[in-house]
Amino acid sequence: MATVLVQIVRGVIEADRRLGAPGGDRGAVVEFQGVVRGLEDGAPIDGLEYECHVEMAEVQLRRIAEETARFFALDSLLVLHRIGFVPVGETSLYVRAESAHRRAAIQAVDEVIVRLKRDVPIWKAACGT
Amino acid sequence: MATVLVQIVRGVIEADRRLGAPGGDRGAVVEFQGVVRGLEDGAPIDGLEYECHVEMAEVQLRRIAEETARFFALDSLLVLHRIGFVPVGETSLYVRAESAHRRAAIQAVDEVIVRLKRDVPIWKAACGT
Amino acid sequence: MRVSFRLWSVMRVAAGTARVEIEMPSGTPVRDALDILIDRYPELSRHRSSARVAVGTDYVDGDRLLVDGDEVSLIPPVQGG
Amino acid sequence: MRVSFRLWSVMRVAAGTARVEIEMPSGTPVRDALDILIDRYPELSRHRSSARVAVGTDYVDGDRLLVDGDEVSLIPPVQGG
Repeated sequence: MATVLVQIVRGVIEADRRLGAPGGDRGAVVEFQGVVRGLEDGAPIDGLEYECHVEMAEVQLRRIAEETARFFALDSLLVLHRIGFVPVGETSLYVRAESAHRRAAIQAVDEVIVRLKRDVPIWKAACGT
Repeated sequence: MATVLVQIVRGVIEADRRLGAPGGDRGAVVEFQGVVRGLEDGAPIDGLEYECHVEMAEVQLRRIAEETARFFALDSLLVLHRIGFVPVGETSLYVRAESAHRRAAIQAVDEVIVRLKRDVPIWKAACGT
Repeated sequence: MRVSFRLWSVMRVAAGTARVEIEMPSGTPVRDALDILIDRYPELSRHRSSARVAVGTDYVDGDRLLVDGDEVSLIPPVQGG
Repeated sequence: MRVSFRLWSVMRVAAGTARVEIEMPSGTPVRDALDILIDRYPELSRHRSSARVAVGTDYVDGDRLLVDGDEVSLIPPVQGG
């Protein structure tokens, strides 16, 4: 059984690099960070304000993560999404997958993000300069 | 122009999390770690001994990294391969790509690894218990 | 019964409120409940076709019959990541 | 001319040495140089079809003409990652 952890967080995301049972069979660790970019629709911004239906987002995200971890037979999957104000250059989304094999970990990270962007109730608004 | 750094290293890989110009346009950071697994061909091992034609490996790896960074329009690409003895559970390969967009960074990481596994003169031998 | 609507993002901004409570007959289908909401907040109508609906923490379709105390979220296209 | 061969991994183990120096006529093509090497180290022959050849830091094909001082690496299938 994969270790699956999802969390909607306020404040800076500190990537938990210790996730996953030591001595597990992982041969591949893939980490993704989504970072707030300095331009939104071509205009410079200070950051993004993320709005979130937290209870629903956690349920949806957990379902996505559990299904993805099972499908790709991962050792572990961690998904953190920051909400509230996120300044330019800071991480809004952090995903980490551990697996025996590279392709499974890479595809799992991509799949989680695709589904998150489709179904998890989070919205953003640019905060101008 | 992307920041491209490749290195064949001896000793523990400390992921350089500060790579990439601050204030760059990166919106996605993807990191891959290849970790030595506890079983090789079904038998438990202590680790792997990596042999490497270092001069050639650095040239080949640099070419792969530069071509990949250009093709995927990355902001930065870092590739570190550890050689010598790497104990089970430690990282033998670390790849980090920074890009404006997620898919480019993910595909670039995969592409670098595929080409590294095809062309970079590195070999491994299991070290038994 | 009392149905509690939660409005998010552009729909919250359009309506000028994040929560709306409306009395309606027990067993009202979601699609009829939205008609009632939009009668009250016509500025939501242009978002209706792009929004999905959730009851509690799950997406539902328009046939779903509401019961007393249901919390109905209107979910415009999400933008996480 | 003097050609320096470097043997790696299973080929190094098979030959029992990592380096071999052989005198041969200047301009010898890579494929003929390998014939000469394998005459000397017949235990390398079973690896020949799966090995690639590099001169210096670049892969070359069998037509490449060698010059004095070339360093020729025999590269069995690589296993990095």
